Amino acid sequence: MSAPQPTTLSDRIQQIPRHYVYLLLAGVVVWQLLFPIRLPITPSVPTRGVYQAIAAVPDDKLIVITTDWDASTQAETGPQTQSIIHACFQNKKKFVIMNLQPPMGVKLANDLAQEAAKEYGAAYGVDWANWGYKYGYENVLMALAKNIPNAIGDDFYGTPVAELPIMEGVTDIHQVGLVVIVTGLSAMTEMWIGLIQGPYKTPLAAAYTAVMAPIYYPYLDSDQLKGMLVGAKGAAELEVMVDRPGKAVAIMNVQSWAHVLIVALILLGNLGYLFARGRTGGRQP
Amino acid sequence: MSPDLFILWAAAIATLGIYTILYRENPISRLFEHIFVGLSAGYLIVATWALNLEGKWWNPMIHDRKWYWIFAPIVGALFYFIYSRRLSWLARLVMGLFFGVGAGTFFRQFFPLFAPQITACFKPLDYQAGMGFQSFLFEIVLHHWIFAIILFTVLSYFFFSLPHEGRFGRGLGRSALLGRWFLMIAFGAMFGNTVMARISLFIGRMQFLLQDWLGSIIPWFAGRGL
Amino acid sequence: MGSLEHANWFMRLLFLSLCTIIVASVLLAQRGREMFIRRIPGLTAIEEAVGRATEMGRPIFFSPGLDSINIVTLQALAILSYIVRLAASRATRIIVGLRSPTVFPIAEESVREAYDAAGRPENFRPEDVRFISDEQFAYALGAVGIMAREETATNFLFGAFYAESLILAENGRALGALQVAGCPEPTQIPFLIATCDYVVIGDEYYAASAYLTREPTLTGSLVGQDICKAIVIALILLGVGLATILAPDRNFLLTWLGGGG
Amino acid sequence: MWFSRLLQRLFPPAPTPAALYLYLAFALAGSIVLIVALHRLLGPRGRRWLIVFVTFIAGLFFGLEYFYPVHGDPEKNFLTDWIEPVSVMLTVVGALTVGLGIYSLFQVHGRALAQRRPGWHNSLAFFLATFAMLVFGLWEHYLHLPQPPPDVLPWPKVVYEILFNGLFAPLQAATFSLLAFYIASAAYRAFRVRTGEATLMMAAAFIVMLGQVPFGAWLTSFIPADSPAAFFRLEMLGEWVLRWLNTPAQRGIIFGIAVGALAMSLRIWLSLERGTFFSEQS
Repeated sequence: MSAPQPTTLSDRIQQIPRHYVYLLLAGVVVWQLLFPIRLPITPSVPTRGVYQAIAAVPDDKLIVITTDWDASTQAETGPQTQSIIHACFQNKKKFVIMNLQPPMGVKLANDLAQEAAKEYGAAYGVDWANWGYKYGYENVLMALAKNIPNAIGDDFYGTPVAELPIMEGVTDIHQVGLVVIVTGLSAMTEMWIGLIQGPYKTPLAAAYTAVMAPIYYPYLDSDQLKGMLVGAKGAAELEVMVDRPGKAVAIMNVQSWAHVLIVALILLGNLGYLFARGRTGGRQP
Repeated sequence: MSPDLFILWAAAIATLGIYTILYRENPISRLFEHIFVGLSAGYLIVATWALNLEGKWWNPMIHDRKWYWIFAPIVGALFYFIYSRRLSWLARLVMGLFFGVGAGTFFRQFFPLFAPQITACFKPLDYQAGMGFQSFLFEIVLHHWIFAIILFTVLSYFFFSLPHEGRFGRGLGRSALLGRWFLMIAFGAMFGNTVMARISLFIGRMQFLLQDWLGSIIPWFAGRGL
Repeated sequence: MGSLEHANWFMRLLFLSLCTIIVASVLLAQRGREMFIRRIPGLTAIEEAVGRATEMGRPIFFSPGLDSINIVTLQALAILSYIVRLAASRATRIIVGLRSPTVFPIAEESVREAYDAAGRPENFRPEDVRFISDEQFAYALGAVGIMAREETATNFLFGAFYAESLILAENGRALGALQVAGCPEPTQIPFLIATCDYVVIGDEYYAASAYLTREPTLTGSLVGQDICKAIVIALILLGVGLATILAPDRNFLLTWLGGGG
Repeated sequence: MWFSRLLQRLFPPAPTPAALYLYLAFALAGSIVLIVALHRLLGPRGRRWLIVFVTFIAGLFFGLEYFYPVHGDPEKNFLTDWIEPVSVMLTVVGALTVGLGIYSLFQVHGRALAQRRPGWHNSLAFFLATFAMLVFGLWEHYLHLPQPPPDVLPWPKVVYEILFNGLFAPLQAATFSLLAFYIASAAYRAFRVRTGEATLMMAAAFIVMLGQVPFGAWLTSFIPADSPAAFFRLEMLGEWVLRWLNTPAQRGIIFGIAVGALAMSLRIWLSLERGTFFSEQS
């Protein structure tokens, strides 16, 4: 239903036509995609938890990154995995990639790890390895806890993992210093907590899509998760911490600006409303 | 022959065509609306056959020779009697069947849907052994007490057969008013929580338009904004 | 007893008592017991909204949501049936846009029925009950197209809506229609509040047919629902009390309801 | 599974393809005879009772399977094995209504085209899109391409790819992304301090919105993260609002809905929803 034609300034900023709002939003997004002006990114407590958990792993222990994601959540989980890998390399921690579901995840993560390894001059099989996709959910975890070389068998390239230098002295879950779950699937966390973190007290950290993250805050409170990356925001924060601002930072930067715009519009509308109300003595004009 | 270039251009034009509706409903958006509705109608038929009927009905009936599957389409055909005044009661018969299924399905879902929601409300309200004052304040008061207060005031808002005046009613009325306020807070929170997801969708589309499509014409765009 | 795949004895007992209470209050109401219902503003507005379309001589658009045949949709069709009767008696045209093919014949049949009940069977136009698309966003665009091309004066959105709710309601608003919406699930309510003139929230949605028709069966059912809600509240109070005084693994109510473990 | 054994016993599969068609013809003829007989024999009262009865039985079947005592491992009762085949049967029955929906679309657009109503070319576009997707969709389905697909795709597959990935999917994504604009303008318009309720809504939306982006976290980053006041950092406050203010309110709504839907289900099941569905039965 059409409002009366605005005349005063306070009316005008109360009734910005919707087309202007649309144009402003599109303008901000395009502008920030093409010529980004970085707004500050401050790592949140859950994100710092992930970084600290990685840094705290003793040098003789392995970090296991399970990359249970595929193309459908890649926008969030891809940058998450990438920055976690950077955090491992920078802290000179040995890590392995594996996954339980979907098979694609371990391939996508392998590409990311290879790219990063080149940068740090790290060698496959020595500084990092890829255990590959392992079918069997709970059964894999239970077997892994007791005897890793047996449970894993061959790596991503078909080499028996026992022959990799990185696996020297690695027999069971006690040589694993941290498990990082990167996933867009529910139930993975419950499985790791129930079968690994609970019985063996192996530290656990996780990275989730923004949609599923809220379910897992309680695990953070109870310290069952040392840290957590929440969607693209968590990925962006970790990218900043490892000094590799990438895709997630770019997206979160646009998000920040879009949110600033919406907040500013709301404030403007209210300002106009309050001015107009002051003028008419508290009554709605 | 690779379809990639056609896909790129078709997708870009379709996206821009839809965005014209932001100005107002117009001949271009109307054309794409009809194409979209048409494609989805065609796809509905294909999917109904290829993902549903072929495997669940046709193959068992013809290849496994389970001839009793013929009864399913006969029952389904009763729906078509809505177009006849005299025979429409047969359509109502099969509709009645689906009404019953709808009700029965809800009976089945009642506990799986709601029991976990009920048990998730069972949160202790007292001082737990071994917690300091600070964690009592944060974990119990700011979390569990507030949770309980909001839950009960909101529930009181949804009583319809009790008046909000009179001796008992005034108390209920106040609680219901408080419940309404809490509802508004929750709605605001849900609104705020959705903004980011919706902006993401648009960022995704703009990345496609700027980098993939414009970038294929003017390489400069392909290198911008990651 | 930790599973929810089938009911346990406690659930059977609880379910049976809830059903008995509702059916009993329906029967009591049918015997003529007077029942009180408080005012629900969003539902009172329905008549005003139909009136607006009549005055302007323009049609009404109604969407029963996106779900296939389930309880939410059946309630939407019940509200539709009431609105059609109201509109038919004032010779106002109403267009229904559907997403589920299975709901389509049922909607068509109940609209025809409502025209009959209003004594205007000749005004029923079969092409005004339209299947639009089963694809969520094609449906949204198609529905917006109908609002724009038919210049609807009033839009009713009652049923299960998802992300597309804002596409429907924001465009309807921009086109100048009066909008009344109702959705039981809370997730889309904030957007409907921001874009519609009246919104029916949560349980009010299921109170609608009783409130509108004042049929004794339905008002009785509403009173029964209130008693059931009181039982649910009592159950939660008991659960919270037990959680406060007992250790979680000894909270028997938790176990009875399939939780814990 | 004794259910399928029973079906085999009652309705044995046809022994040969030729016999199959004979069986089908008999079943079809028998059903038609049954329907005609029902139509002739039942008066208005009888028809009404039959509908009420069918509704009741359908609801009872699905409800009883959940509530009837179960035994064994996996747990089941005398109805459990029927649930899956009956559900499949109902899916097939329901799928038949697609024809009605398509008929409705063709009717509206066919009329616009035949009468050259304004915008008839849109209806033409509708028909072209429908038939293109139908033809190439089915064609693609019956090509049975190997996995992974060959480097050179057959042309019907190429057309299908363009229709699906070049038009259908982008139209879907573009329409979905319109929501970014609508949510921005709805926020601007609705969040005014006009009433107490609107103010509360706005405050909650503000906190949650800002708590989610780095900019919001930066605004309150001066509060030390390990002090008790860290609660007031926007990202913490936002999470608290979502988890401890939003969740209980949503639960309150959901419990109301649960009972409301239960009452509606009962009324539908027992055909008590008078004055709504098909009351004026002829």
